Formats: sequence, structure tokens, C-alpha cells
Amino acid sequence: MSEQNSSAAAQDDIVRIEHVSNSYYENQLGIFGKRKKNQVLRDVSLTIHRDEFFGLVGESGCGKSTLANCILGMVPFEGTIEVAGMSYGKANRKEFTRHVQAVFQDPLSALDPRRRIGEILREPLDIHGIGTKEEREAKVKEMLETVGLDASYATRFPRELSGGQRQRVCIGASLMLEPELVIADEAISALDVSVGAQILNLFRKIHDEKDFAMLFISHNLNVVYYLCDRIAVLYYGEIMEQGGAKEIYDNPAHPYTRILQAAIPDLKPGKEKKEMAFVEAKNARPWVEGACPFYRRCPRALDECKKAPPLTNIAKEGEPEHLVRCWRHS
Amino acid sequence: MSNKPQKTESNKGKAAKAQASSKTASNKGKSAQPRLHPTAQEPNFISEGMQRQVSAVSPEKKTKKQSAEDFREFIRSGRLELLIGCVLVAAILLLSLGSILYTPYDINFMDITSRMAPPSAHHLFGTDNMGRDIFSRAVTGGRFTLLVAVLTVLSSTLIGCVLGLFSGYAGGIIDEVIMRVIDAVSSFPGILIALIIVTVLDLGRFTIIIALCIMFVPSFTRIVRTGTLQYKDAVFVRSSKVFGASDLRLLLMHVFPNIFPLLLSSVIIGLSNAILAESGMSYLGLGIQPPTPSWGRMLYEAQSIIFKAPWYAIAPGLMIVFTIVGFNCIGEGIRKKYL
Amino acid sequence: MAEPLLSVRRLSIGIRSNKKTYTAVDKVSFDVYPGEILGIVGESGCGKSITAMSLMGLLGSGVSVTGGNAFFEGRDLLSIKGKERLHMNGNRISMIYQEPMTSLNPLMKIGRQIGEPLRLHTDLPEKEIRARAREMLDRVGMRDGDKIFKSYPHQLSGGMRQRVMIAMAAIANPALLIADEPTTALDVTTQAEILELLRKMNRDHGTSIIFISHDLGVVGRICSRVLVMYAGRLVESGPSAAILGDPEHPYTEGLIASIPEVEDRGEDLPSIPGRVPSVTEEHAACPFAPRCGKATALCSKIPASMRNVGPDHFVWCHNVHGGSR
Amino acid sequence: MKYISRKILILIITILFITLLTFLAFHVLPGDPAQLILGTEASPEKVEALREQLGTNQPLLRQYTSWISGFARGDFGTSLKYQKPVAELIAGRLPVTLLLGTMVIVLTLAVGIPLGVFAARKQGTWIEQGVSLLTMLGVSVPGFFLSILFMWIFGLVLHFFAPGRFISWESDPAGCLRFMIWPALAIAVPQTATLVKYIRTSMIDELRSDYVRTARGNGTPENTVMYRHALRNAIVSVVPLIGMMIGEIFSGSIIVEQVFAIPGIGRLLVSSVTSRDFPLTQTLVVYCALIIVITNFLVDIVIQLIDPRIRLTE
Repeated sequence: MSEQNSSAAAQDDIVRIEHVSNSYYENQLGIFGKRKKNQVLRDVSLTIHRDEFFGLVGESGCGKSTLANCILGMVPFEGTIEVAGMSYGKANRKEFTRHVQAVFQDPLSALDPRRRIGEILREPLDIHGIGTKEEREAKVKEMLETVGLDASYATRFPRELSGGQRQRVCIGASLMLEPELVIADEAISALDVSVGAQILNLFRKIHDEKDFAMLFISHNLNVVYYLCDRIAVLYYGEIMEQGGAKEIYDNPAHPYTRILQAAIPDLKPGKEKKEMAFVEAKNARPWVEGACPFYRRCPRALDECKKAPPLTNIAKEGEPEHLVRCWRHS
Repeated sequence: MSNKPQKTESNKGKAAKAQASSKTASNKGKSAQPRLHPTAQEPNFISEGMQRQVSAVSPEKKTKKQSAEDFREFIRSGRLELLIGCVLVAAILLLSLGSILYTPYDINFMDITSRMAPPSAHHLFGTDNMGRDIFSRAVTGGRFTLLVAVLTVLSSTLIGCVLGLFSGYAGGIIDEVIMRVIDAVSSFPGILIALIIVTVLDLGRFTIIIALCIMFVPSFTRIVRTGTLQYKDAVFVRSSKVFGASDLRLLLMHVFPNIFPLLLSSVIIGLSNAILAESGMSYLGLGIQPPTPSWGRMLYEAQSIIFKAPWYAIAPGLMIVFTIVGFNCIGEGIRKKYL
Repeated sequence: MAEPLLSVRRLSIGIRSNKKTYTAVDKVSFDVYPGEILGIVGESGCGKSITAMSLMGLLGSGVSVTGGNAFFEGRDLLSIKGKERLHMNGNRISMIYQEPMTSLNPLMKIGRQIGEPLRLHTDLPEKEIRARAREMLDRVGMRDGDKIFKSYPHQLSGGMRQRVMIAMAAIANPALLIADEPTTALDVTTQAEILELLRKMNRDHGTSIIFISHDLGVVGRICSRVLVMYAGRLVESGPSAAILGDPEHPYTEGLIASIPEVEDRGEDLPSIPGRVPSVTEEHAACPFAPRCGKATALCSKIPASMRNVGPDHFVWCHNVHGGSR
Repeated sequence: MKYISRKILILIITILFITLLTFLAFHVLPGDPAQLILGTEASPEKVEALREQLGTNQPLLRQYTSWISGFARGDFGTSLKYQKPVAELIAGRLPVTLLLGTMVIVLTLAVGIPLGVFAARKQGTWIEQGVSLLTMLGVSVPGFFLSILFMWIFGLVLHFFAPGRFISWESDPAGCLRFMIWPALAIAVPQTATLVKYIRTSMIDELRSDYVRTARGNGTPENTVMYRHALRNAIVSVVPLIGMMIGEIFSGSIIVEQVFAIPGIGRLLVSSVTSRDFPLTQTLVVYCALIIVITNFLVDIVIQLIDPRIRLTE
């Protein structure tokens, strides 16, 4: 996605997420037990532009997959989420799915073992009753070509395919309905490095041919820096930093982003990165209600951090926005 | 595979990257190398049956360890059980269904002259205390017992599937309520339920089927429910939900086909349990009512003259055992093959 | 160079499935020197885990060593059995695994499990074993060790369980620790802490470590020397700086090139075409030949011999110009 | 503690539910019980008198409440056939069935567990295949057919015991045991076969698990791996199934008591059913269901004690 393409595209947002929070109740003792409330997402707001690769990065348990489920309408949440002007509702559930599709992490369990690849790819068309039988077969064949698989794979079963090939089928299936948004939830985490690279190239190649926005969710900062135009760093359900991938790579503002960046083992043994680590688990600060979620383990915490910091834009005029949630930058 | 023209990209790249890619670039420059080789050329994933043995292996002499391993694989494949099972069940079915067309003697014909005769050419399994031919009665009895078993299993599987799929998929309160009812019903020992039903309804032919059906619904419900819970959150179910599939479609097109192999093996094993239960009930006089013969009833009658005519008990007994072994073998074979 | 602690010579492992034996590891040889951290890198199915398992004698049914030997403290790890094996495992050589969630006995308290190696290999009194186990918890950086000592595995997080595994593996002070992808299932930040812990253990006790991973970055960060494996064969070995900075074998180059980095923004990643051949597929002389940009007719006929291309840096490839050993 | 109190609550609800279910089965579903008992020709007055005695002419709810309160007080009404209070009848026969049940359980566990472990240990050899063939046969033989065979071979032919002549525990404990061993075996064989199958499968799963690999990696000898690690985890996963088998054992005893003419609850139940003795049958049904429910409850508690994963931390 070369630089000049995204700024020229019309700036209308394909996805608007405003003040989304979500929590689930863990009832410990069945119907009679008390219900413990676990807050997952805390007032998350972000927009994804048309035709953009948006990266959402964070460690496991930070709520990034929950946000994906909220967008797909699988999980209840407060706040509003609109995709291509439509918000999810019981009434337009089927209509809504034509605009949002997803690719999941584990290619092994993402395909029904009892169905052939051709049937899996045709299912979206069957559900929405698009085109005649021949048209659907043609579309399936064409999609197999697009994702770099031979048409003969249509009659094969998932167990006869390798991990990389299965993920290609999942990507193909998610594009059958030509959605405006595709959510890739850790799409290459379960794959080997060389296969992952092929899939990343596939995303880029398809993105040239069809126009769709992609929410790329990953725990690997390097992949997100490589692939995405804009990224958001999520910690404990809150957005810590958000902005252009290049800008954030060059000067990561939030301490957590810097720690994430330093923690990723880099290929060049020589290049010493500014060592930055969590506060040791042993002497993490006690939990303070309403404080910045990162207060407990932030190596550069101040007293004000006991109050929740605002999300402030530290970008100079004219430059794309670069939001940070940290008192050191407000 | 048409290769769409590559979009030109700037040639910047780190030292390692440039060095690496120039090494891997074939004749043309870096940007011209087709990044995404059509995977069709790659050695396609050869399915189990077609792979070739690797040349680097020592000549094929089976060491003890290798033959032990082959034997273990043979057991795991379950082909042995399937074989035995099919042979036994085929024999029993042949005899029982054959009895509709032909039985050596009429089941109620009493040959007073040769009462309690030992097994002989005339009477394959001998005769009972009233001179009736045991073989004919055993074979005809088999037909009724099998009929009852099949009907019971079919009906209870149907109900079990509906309950299991629904409570497994719906979850929450519905699941809790259905499961509490199932637990309560299954806390009655099977025979007990049958006894209640039989006392309450008069002893028609169908009371035993209803009784046995209620006895088997809990176990099938549990099997289907566990299967549903296992597949309900499978990724492929979630991805077809994202395609926009309705809950019903998910259940019938994705969840059920994946539960089916396990269900099939439990149904067949259920058949053998149904036969066991039915013959038990008939033994107590609460199952198939005389004069229609049934294996259980014959065993009850044989008990009084066991000393003088032991073959009267052994014949139906062995018929029951062979049928049940047959069905259990098939069920086990299917379970091993599919799971 | 001092006397190697472990020297593996022409190790071959075969997998048996429906009446045929396939070669999963084909004549692999390498040395491990005292106090060294050796990395073994390769994608899934290259045989790195099976190699480690064969050293510990933990190969499952259907998988067996078909050749070669591994000399460690005067014994051949591939052929010792019974008493000798029991004396070796957990005492002189120990192992940590990839899945911390399932590698601990769910019914046994943590403190008791950590002490197991001492109970098996020493005749220390129970009280002493408990004290040492408790002390190990602190050494692996666990907060409130008393509470954890008495708790059960299901009450701990993935990172904490991996620390317990390390404590268990290190308590008998073995000479060699094999780590089979210990950080793959963990978060990036937890991974950094576990790597630091392993490095500290190597520094303080001189325990040599064989670190197995599919992540070149992780291996580059913690290992001094690296072996690169592909489809059951060694393709390159040498100091990690040389392997990462100046790879010679086409596969290693391709692997490094396909790791996404910020510098590659806006361009396609030079990915290796095709896929890793499965064990059941027939291998050409050099298994990478079908996917290699520089493959010649020679490559698919004669197995590549070992070439020395730098200080302690060897490559198994015909198209690399270097003194053949 | 909260966990146990919740379990007790569910237990009480299940018991109430069972009594309701039984009550409905006997009083609502059929036509008129009195009519059924006396048959169609009986004179209307006699039917009316019986209905009065049975109390089936009162409104349903009152019938149920009076029956429940009676049940709680231990007054289960009088048996029509034996004209004796049901409580007395049960008191006489319960110990016999309980003795039989305990013998079966002891036999099943004593033989089943070691055999299952042995089969798992000899995995992949002829011996294991032999054991699974045996278990296949064991599961397929109906209890009453086995009883008849035992009666014929060990009773009539080998005279190990006198079939049909029950020796009560009070009169001659040794004789009673010698007699009861055969019906116990007849019930135990299928149950043992099932237990062996469960234990073997779950042992094999445990032996393939990661923590067993860790134990072997620590240099644990095979025996210790087998008994201290694998077996304990296998038992924990098999205990719930043992709970379910109690129900099977009970229904098995109902038939076997009939074959061996043992004066236990099972036989009483069958005779009360055939003679349509409503109060007796109703009470016996509830009694049997209670025994099963309580044993399942105890099994749940045992599971909670031995498996820390289920035990809820405070």
C-alpha cells in the first residue's frame, strides 16, 4: 500500500467505533452463584478509512479479539459501531454480514472437515442466494485463482491441504461477498515464517485488485508496522497510542509501545535498541481504581498517573493525528 | 495462472535484505521476480494412499519393533471389530428375517412325542417341555426383539437429537432446565422406568417400546449435547455465522454432520443395549407378551427345566449374546475408524 | 575449543506409518560445548523437536532412532536404557516444553512437583527438598512464592507455569538443558523475561542449553551458535551473528528475507515459493532443491556435502563457494 | 463450602422432582387405578370402596401433599397384596439388596481397576487385544442369562450352592455369602467389563499426556509414572462414570434377584408391579430413585474432594 494511495483516497470512514465498552459476567456457581463483572473494553473509539490497512496490536487478553467480535455483532457491547453506515441489529443481521467478513487465526479448525473446499467457498453465495448455480461455480473457481490455489483444489477436503493453503481458502471465503471490511484476527500467527510471508503478500496483492478495508489484529508489532497504514496499541481494553504506523515506529510516545517494540527480538544483533522493560512483576505497584491501566507496571509513572490520562493528539499541524494516552504527553 | 503485471516498487531494502534477494533473484532484476509463485507448481499434498516410500530406508526387513508397531496400528484401525461385527449381525439378521418366509416347524406346533428332545438333525436346537421346536421359536423371537430394539433406538435417537442439539446450542437457562430433567429421569434405573410405564399403561405391544424409549432418551441426549457443545464454538461454525448463516443452518449443516459418526456408533451400541433391556423385560414377563415368542421369555420358561433340558436356555441366550457382540463390534469399529 | 559436552554423530530418526518407515531426521551431526547456548532453528516439520526428544529417550510409539549416536558424559544417549536412562534424565540432562499449560500434573501441588527431580536422584530428606524447591521459586523470579508453592497448576498463568518448569528442570543442576520452543506460547513481554531467566541460569551455573525455536529473532538474541534445519537435514550452522548477518544457504537467506520489518513497508516480501515437503513425500538429494532459486541438476542428484565458509560456519549446499571440509 | 450447599439444594430439588414425576405417573396418566386393579367386571361399589381406600377420589393436590407428608414421616401406606405397612415390607428386604449391591461394587472395583491398568500397561500387544475381547464379551452377556448359567453349572451340576434356597445373613453368614457370591458375580461381570474399558481408555489418554512426558523427562521410573501420575488422573476422570454405574448395578439386581429368588427390594418391586399393588410400587420406585440420586450426590462430593480443578478456591 504505497504512501500516496491512502491520502488521495476519499477520506470517508468505512468503520466508525465510538465509546465501545464491554464486559462479561463470570458467574462462578451456576444459576445461584454471585456474578463477577469483568470489564474487557473501556471506552474504545477509532475509525478505519476506506481501503485502509488498520493494525490493532496488543498482548493476549488486552481485548483485541473482543473488539473484533463486537464489530461482527457476536458479543453485546455499549457504544456504537457502524460499518459502511450500517450498525448491527437483529433485523439486518444477514444484510450486515455482506459488509463485514473475517479471517481467523487457526487454519486447522477454520474449515469444516466434512465439506469440500468448493462447498466452503460457495456457502456465502448459497446463504445470500447470489447468482445461479453456474455463476457461483465460476465465482468459486475465480476466487481460488485469486488466492493462488489451483482450481482442482475445489474437490479436495481441508485435511488434504497444508496450513498456508487452508488460510488462503479462508481468505477467499471472506472475500466472496465483496465486503467493505475484512477483519484478520491473528491471521498469520499460527503459520510458519515463510508461509506467513506468502499470506502477507497475498493480502497486498488482493488489496490492489479489490478495494476493501482491513482490520489486521496481531500481537507482533513488526508485522503491523510492515503491513498497516495506521495502527492502534491496546492495553487492558484501552487504546494507549494510535496513529500512522511510520510515525509511531519512528518515535513511539507511550512507554508501553516502547516496551513492546524493545521486547521484539530483532534480526540485527548489532543494533542495540533503547532497552525498556516492564517494572519487575515482584514490585509492581498496587492496583489503583480509575488510574491509567498501565500505572501498575509503567517504568516512567508519575503521581498524576493515578488519574486516568486523556487521549491527546501530539502531532504537529498538517501531520496525520498521533494520539497518546499518557500524562507525559498531554 | 495469469500473472498480473507487478506494480513497480522502489528498490530500497536493507543490506541483508538486498543481499538476500539478489542471491535468490534468478535472471531478471529484483522487482521483476514474480513474488507469488502460483502454488499449483508445488508438489501437491499427496493424500495418505499415494505417498512413495523414501529411498533412503534400509531394505524392508521387519524388525520386532516395526511389526509390533504395525500390529498396534492394525488394532487402532478397528478393521478387526468391524469384520467380526458384520459377520455376526449378518448371520443373525439372515436367520431372523428369514423366519418370516420359512421356519422348520410352526412356532406353536407341539410334538408331544418328542418333548425336551436334545438337539438333533430334526430339531437343530432340540425341543422345549411342550415339544415345540426351539430353533423356529428362537429365530422368530429374534425378529420381534430386533424390531422392538430398532424402533426404540430410532425414536429415542430422534428425541435425543432434538433435545441435545437444542440444549447444547441454546445454553443458559434452557440448557440448565433440560439437563436437570434429563438427570432426574436418568436417576431412575432403566428397568424401573419400564416397570412404571408397564404398570400404568396396559401391556400392549407398544408399551415396551415407549418404556425403553424413555430409558434411552437421556443417554442419547447427553451424547448429542456434548457433541454440540464441542462443535458450537468451533471456528468453522463461527466463520459460517459471519457469512450470515442462520442458527438452524449452522446446526444442521455444520454441527450435526460432525457429530454424526460418534452418534452412529452410539446408536449401534444403543441397539445392543436395547436388546439387553428388552430381553430383560420379557424375562420378567413385562416385555413382548406371549404367545409371540421372544428371547427373554424363552429364557424364563427354560429356567424351570434347566436341569433336564439345558439347551432350551442356551439357545436363546447365545442368540442374544451373538447379536449384542455383533452390534458392539460394529459400534466400536466405527468409533475407532472415525475418531 | 574445549572438549564438547555433547557430540551427536549421524543421528537418523524414522517414523513408521501404515507399514512403511519414513526418514524424519537424516544423519544430523552437531556438538554442544560446556556453558554454550546452541540454537536449533527450522520451520514446523523440520525434525528439530524429534531430535531433542530422541536425546531424552521420549520418542513416542511409531517413532524410533534408526542410526547414529550421541555421546554425553561417556554414554551414548541414543542407546542407554533402564537404570542408566533414569539416572540421566532430570539429573544430568533435563528439558522444558512448549505447552506450559499441560506440562504440569494437574493433581499435584507446585512445590511437590518442583522437588520431584531431587526425590528421584538424591536421597536428601523431604524437608531439605521442600526448602530447595521453595528457594528455586525465588530464583526463577516468582512473586509471593509461598502462595504459589502450595497452589495447583490450574491457578497459574502461562508465564508462571513456564517458570515452574524451568525451576523443576534446573533444581538438580543438570549439565545440559534442552528448551523446546519454551516461549512460543507466551506473550512478547513474558517471552523476554523467560529468555532473560534462561540467560541468567546459563551465566550463573554454566548450564549448557539447546534452544529450539522457529523464531529466528529469538534464537539470534539468546544463542551464541545456531543450526538451521530443513526437512530433517542440517543446511547451515555457525555463530548466530554470521548466520543472521551473512547467511550463505539459500533457505536461510529466504527465511531471513521473509521476516517482515518496517524497512520493507510498501514492498512485497521476498517469500520462499512452495511449501515444506511432508515426511511422507520423497525427498530429492537436497530437500530444498524444488523451492531453491539457485538449484541446479546436481542438487537433486547428489546430497550436498559440508562446506566451510567462515570461522566455525558450515553450509550444506553445492552452489556455495568455500573450502569443502 | 458454598459449592456443597448449592449441591444439596439441587439434590433436594431433584428428589422433589422425582416424587412429583412418580406421583404423576401413577395417579394422572392412567384411567382409574382402582378400576385397573379390580378388572372390568368388578361391581361399582367395590371399585368405589377401593377408590376410597386408595384416596384417589380426593383432589389431586391433596393426594400429593398427604402422600408426601406421609412419606416424610415414614408412613408409606399399606400394601394391598400383603395387607402390611409398606415400611415394614421394605425394612425386611432392604438389607438383602444392599448386601448384594455392596458385594457387586467391591467385586467390580477390585477386579476392574487392576485389569484396566494392566491392559493399558500392555498397550499394543496381544494381551491387550485379549483383554478387550474379554471385555467385549463381558458387556454383551445379559445378567439373567449369566445367572441361569451359573445356577445350572455351579448350582445343579457342581453343587457349589443350592439354587432357589436363599440363606439369610442372620442364620448363617458364611452360607449366605457362599450363596450370594453367584448373583453378585452375575451382575458384576458386565459392570466390571465396562469399568475395564473406561479405565483402559482413560489410562491410555493420560499416558499420552504432556505431564507424563515431563515426569519421564525427570527420570521417573515407569511404575511411578503409571501409578502416581497416570492412574490418579485416570481415576479422577473415571469416578463420575462409576457414579453412573451404580444405577446400572441396581437395575441389574432387580432381574437377578428374580432369577435367584432372593427376597430383596428388586423382587418385591417386580411382584408389586405384576400384582398392581399401587402404594407399594409407588414407594419402592421413589425409594430406588432416592438411592441412586444420593449415591450420585456422594460421587459428586468425592470428585470435588479429589480434583482440585473443580474445588472452588475461596
